[in-house]
Amino acid sequence: MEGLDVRIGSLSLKNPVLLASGCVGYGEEIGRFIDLSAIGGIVVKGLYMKPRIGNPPPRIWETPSGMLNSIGLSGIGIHAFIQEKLPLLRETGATVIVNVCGETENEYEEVSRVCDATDGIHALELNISCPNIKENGRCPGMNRDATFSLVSRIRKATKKPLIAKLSPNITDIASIAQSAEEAGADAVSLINTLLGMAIDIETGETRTATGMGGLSGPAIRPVAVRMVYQVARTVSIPVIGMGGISTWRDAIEFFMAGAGAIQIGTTNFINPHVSIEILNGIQDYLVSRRQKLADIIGCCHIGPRR
Amino acid sequence: MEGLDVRIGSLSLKNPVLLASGCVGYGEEIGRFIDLSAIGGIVVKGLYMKPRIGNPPPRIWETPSGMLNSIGLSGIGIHAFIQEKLPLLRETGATVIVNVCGETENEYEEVSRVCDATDGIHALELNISCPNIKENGRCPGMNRDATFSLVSRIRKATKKPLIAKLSPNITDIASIAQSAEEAGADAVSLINTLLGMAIDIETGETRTATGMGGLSGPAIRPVAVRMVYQVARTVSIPVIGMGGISTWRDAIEFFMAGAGAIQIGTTNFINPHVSIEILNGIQDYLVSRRQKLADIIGCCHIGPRR
Amino acid sequence: MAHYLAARVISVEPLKSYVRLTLEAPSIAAEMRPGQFVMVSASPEAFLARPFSIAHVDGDRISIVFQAVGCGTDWLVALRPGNTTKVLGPLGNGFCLGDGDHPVIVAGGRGIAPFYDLVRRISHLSPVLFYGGRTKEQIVEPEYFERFCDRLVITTEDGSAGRQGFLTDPLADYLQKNTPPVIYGCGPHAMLHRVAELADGIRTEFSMEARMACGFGICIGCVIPAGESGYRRVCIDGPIFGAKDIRWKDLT
Amino acid sequence: MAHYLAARVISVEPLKSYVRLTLEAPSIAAEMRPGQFVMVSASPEAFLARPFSIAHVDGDRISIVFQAVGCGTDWLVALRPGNTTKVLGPLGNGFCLGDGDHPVIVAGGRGIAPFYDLVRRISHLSPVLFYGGRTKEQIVEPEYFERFCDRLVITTEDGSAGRQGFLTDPLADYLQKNTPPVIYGCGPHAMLHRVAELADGIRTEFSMEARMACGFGICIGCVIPAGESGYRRVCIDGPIFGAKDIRWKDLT
Ligand SMILES: Cc1cc2nc3c(=O)[nH]c(=O)nc-3n(C[C@H](O)[C@H](O)[C@H](O)COP(=O)(O)OP(=O)(O)OC[C@H]3O[C@@H](n4cnc5c(N)ncnc54)[C@H](O)[C@@H]3O)c2cc1C
Ligand SMILES: Cc1cc2nc3c(=O)[nH]c(=O)nc-3n(C[C@H](O)[C@H](O)[C@H](O)COP(=O)(O)OP(=O)(O)OC[C@H]3O[C@@H](n4cnc5c(N)ncnc54)[C@H](O)[C@@H]3O)c2cc1C
Ligand SMILES: Cc1cc2nc3c(=O)[nH]c(=O)nc-3n(C[C@H](O)[C@H](O)[C@H](O)COP(=O)(O)O)c2cc1C
Ligand SMILES: Cc1cc2nc3c(=O)[nH]c(=O)nc-3n(C[C@H](O)[C@H](O)[C@H](O)COP(=O)(O)O)c2cc1C
Ligand code: FES
Ligand code: FES
Repeated sequence: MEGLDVRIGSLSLKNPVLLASGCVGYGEEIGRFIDLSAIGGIVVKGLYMKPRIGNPPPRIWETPSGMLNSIGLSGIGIHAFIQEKLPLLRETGATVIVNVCGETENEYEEVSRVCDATDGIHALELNISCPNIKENGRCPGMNRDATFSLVSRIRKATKKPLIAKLSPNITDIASIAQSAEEAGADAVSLINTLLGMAIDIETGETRTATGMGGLSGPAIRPVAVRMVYQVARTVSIPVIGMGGISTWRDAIEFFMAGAGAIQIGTTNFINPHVSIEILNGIQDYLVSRRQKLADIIGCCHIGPRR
Repeated sequence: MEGLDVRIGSLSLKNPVLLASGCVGYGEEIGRFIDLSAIGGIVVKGLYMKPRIGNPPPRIWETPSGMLNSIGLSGIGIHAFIQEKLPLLRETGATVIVNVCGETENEYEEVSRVCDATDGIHALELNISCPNIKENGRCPGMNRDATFSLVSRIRKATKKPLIAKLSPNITDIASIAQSAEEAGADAVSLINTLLGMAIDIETGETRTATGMGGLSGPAIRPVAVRMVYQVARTVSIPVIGMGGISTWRDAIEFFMAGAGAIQIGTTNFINPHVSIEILNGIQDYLVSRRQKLADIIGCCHIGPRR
Repeated sequence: MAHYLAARVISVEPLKSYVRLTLEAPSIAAEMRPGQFVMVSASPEAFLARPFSIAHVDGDRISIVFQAVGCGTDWLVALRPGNTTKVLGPLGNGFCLGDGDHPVIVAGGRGIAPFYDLVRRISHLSPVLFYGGRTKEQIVEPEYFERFCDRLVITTEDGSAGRQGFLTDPLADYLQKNTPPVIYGCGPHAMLHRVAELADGIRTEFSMEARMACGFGICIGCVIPAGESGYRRVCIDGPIFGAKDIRWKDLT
Repeated sequence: MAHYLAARVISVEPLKSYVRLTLEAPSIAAEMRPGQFVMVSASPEAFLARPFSIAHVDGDRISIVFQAVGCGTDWLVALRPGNTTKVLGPLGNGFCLGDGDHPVIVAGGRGIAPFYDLVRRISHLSPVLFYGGRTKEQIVEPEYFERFCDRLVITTEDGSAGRQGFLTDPLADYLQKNTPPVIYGCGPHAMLHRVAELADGIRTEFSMEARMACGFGICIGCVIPAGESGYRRVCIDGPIFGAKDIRWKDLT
């Protein structure tokens, strides 16, 4: 279908449906269910320089209409990714976005430089928002200055499209988005998981080994839609929305709130075909209303029209 | 049952189960279903000096395992409450807590002084966190200084137990709780609703007339448990926990996270008897484990015990 | 007094465009007045309960007649005898039963629901029922209503049953020649608004709708613009309102 | 290849402490190997799907044998023929079928599930099954297993069926006198750990459990400590592991 393509900086996505980081590994397993070249792109699991074993189990817990995870950015490291996984991904024809992580600004920059130098990596999503790291769940994305400083530095390290992925665990997400824009990000993506916790009342143990975990799934969707709305009214770069999208209807809500593209995370766990189903649903909706994607982005209206 | 009583400043609650503000009106209608003297207390709907008609409809929308509301602190005003509703409430023998609101610090203070001077109002819960007011959902509870200044002022206006009700729409809830404690609050209660939004994809209209609304119900429980945990580790005054409690098991989670008492909100809408059922469940749990409430408060443990 | 109970499903019957769900709910059946409603816990997927007018009462049983329009009602349709569902009720003020002859009843589509019980109870007053739908699929069980009414005027927009057009047309004719003691109404708000204009001076008892969270007055979510200014709760101040209490222009 | 489909419920049968759910899932039935599992979408209330070993395959049908322990399994018990539920599978590596005689199978409680299909497929090798439970209510269909096994040793903790005690006692005796080509195991991790100690040198194929979100490798949520260091995903690197690959002391 025409009119579904989306621009993120110099990158053109063939459609606005992306797979969210951490919810589709490096594409291998999900690629057995869907044609990765049919969707807008895949954001691979967060990568540091080195491999990381991640947090001890238990790592997941189901919650009402959602789940907590404490995977802890387990991953194979950027070099192993490029050697072992990227070739397979390139064969599928997928648009590949690397979710860039770092324990220090230096590490973020190193990973970014490697990505910048590697063919077949189309864009970088800077994970300034992973809530599972130490320090009571803190991350650079909780602070305007830290965001500005990190994004500016990475902006200098790569010419590839740069997306800043924002944390929802903050008072004013629009101001963080603004910092990212001022620092040169080509787009912002949101939301990462909400910090949450659950406790086993038989033992008193937290349900994830690290105590806190990241809450995702439909439970958080109203918060995500609200934040996308607030950010889209504030910045002029594209906004990539996510958080609890499980049907094409949910996707339309995000577009109306102001998202130019969306990512599907947790729902892939339950239905590996869901991203394709959502893409088809978006197309049918637009066709039936004779609209283009651009017509509905940000079209929402506060309260009933009289 | 013994060992269930809870102290909040000079006030002794007979048990730790309270009804949350905005979810039980002024007690009249819920009082037809349950004996209000059997539970720890009732926090009435937020009150300003003057009556307020509240926001236009639609005011509510269902979300996955939760709901959005945009009631807009509709209410009869503190004087009408005292004349028309309080006498009935006093007859029931309920412990009555007024949720104090204000558009300005002055108004908060005025309402507090009236409460202070009125017999039958046992404590004040200062609503520094209502997210439905204008300004993009902002409230005093989003800022340390505003919290300190408001709580200090109200502290001078009343000798009655003073509870500060915190907003979850912030980066660091523990630091806000700390400000409230430093300013003299006898307890903190949390969480108020998360800011959320939903959009009708047929019309583009937001599902509540004001655009944003407050998200409550089981969907937000993991966020609430996490915040109670963070706050309880930081302050030494009692923490009153709430957010999506729908069974006694949920209540135990909050106690283990560090809450000394709990409030039941949205679940009253679905089952008007639920607060009594939860109270009974807590009692049975403690009896079966031969524990007192105090034994489990804050007993949770990060990750599996080895 | 309202009761909250786990009600056993007795039957689920298709009624053209609608479905009748019959539940065993003795305490609700015993106390219910026409025009009152129940909150039915729709499904684990639907978080809040859903409001439905009580249509029939028969011994220990109550029925609701509803249209499947979303996840909650879809789930109700899939219930089977032996399942249970939570029910809260009876709720709301209910109709005031007058004593004048030939009261008029105006029902649009699924707005027929509360009148099943009403016509039975006021049949001695020889009510006149104006019953409209889009097609004949929305006109359910006319024979039932004929039994209890003096006259039954049916309209459909496509003419597939009764007179073609809106029910407000024959109603307008009728009101030119007759002055009923009261007009009972239930249906889309736009229809009720038009009936309110026609009613002019006649006492009205309209059943209003709003999205509800609790159904018994504690959430203040179900308000409609009513009175001089401000709002009233449909669930407890209503659902039955006099037309002149509603600020129709402010209704969304 | 794994398939995701809406499977029709054929039957739900109580099996003492457990329940057998039979589903029509042709593509899964056609490709499944013993030891593989399916993710079953449990209910609208349970957000994630739940993993269950595939017990039987029969034509187009698969069965799972499970214990009701929470909201998801409770919902599965309440399913009725004609309902449908989403199923994803077959998943996981499955058992390696060896070719030596008298392979040993060790099943604790509901750990019997994956062996329904295995014993049928390796009956020509005359397997020896050690089957333990807390009470006789946990020992289901011994006659079925007798048909396919050379020997069936049953133990219960309360002595209500077979020998009283833990199944590791007769197993220890057996392994003193025999050296089977392989030990297949499924059951509580504590039991498997003990079996691992007894196995010493014998090849093992243990079916491990972990909480799962996806069941096919993409969430990295279902890890257990395995190998020299680090973790392995139970759903895709397993669920069948050699005992010596597991770091038993790090298992929680
Ligand atoms: C007092 C009262 C009595 C009612 N009696 C009947 C009855 O006898 N028969 C009947 O078929 N329906 C009746 N309704 C409407 C019924 O409550 C809704 O159709 C039902 O809640 C829809 O639930 P759902 O989960 O299937 O739809 P949802 O998925 O929740 O929504 C589907 C559509 O229905 C609308 N809707 C949701 N809730 C309501 C509501 N409370 N009122 C109006 N529209 C709503 C939504 O905005 C949406 O457009 C009554 C409503 C009220 C307030
Ligand atoms: C590969 C694999 C195969 C399995 N095969 C079977 C089988 O054939 N028969 C059977 O009865 N069960 C089997 N299980 C366990 C089964 O998945 C759980 O009993 C089920 O998920 C519980 O769901 P629930 O919603 O009823 O319980 P919940 O309400 O989710 O939880 C109830 C209790 O079960 C525990 N639990 C939840 N999920 C799992 C899990 N994935 N593994 C272990 N414990 C869990 C919880 O910690 C909790 O204590 C298998 C698990 C795995 C990983
Ligand atoms: C198991 C899991 C792992 C995740 N890992 C990452 C990650 O590595 N990097 C990242 O930026 N976001 C990660 N996320 C967040 C998701 O990309 C997404 O922002 C979030 O889950 C909200 O979307 P959803 O509700 O559709 O899942 C992870 C989420 C889950 C559930
Ligand atoms: C309809 C509604 C109205 C509310 N009104 C108030 C209010 O007036 N004052 C207040 O402090 N909190 C108010 N709240 C917030 C609740 O007291 C509670 O903090 C929140 O809903 C989380 O708890 P729950 O998930 O148990 O409902 C309201 C919540 C709801 C759902
Ligand atoms: S539905 Fe809650 S007040 Fe009417
Ligand atoms: S359950 Fe998701 S990786 Fe195993």
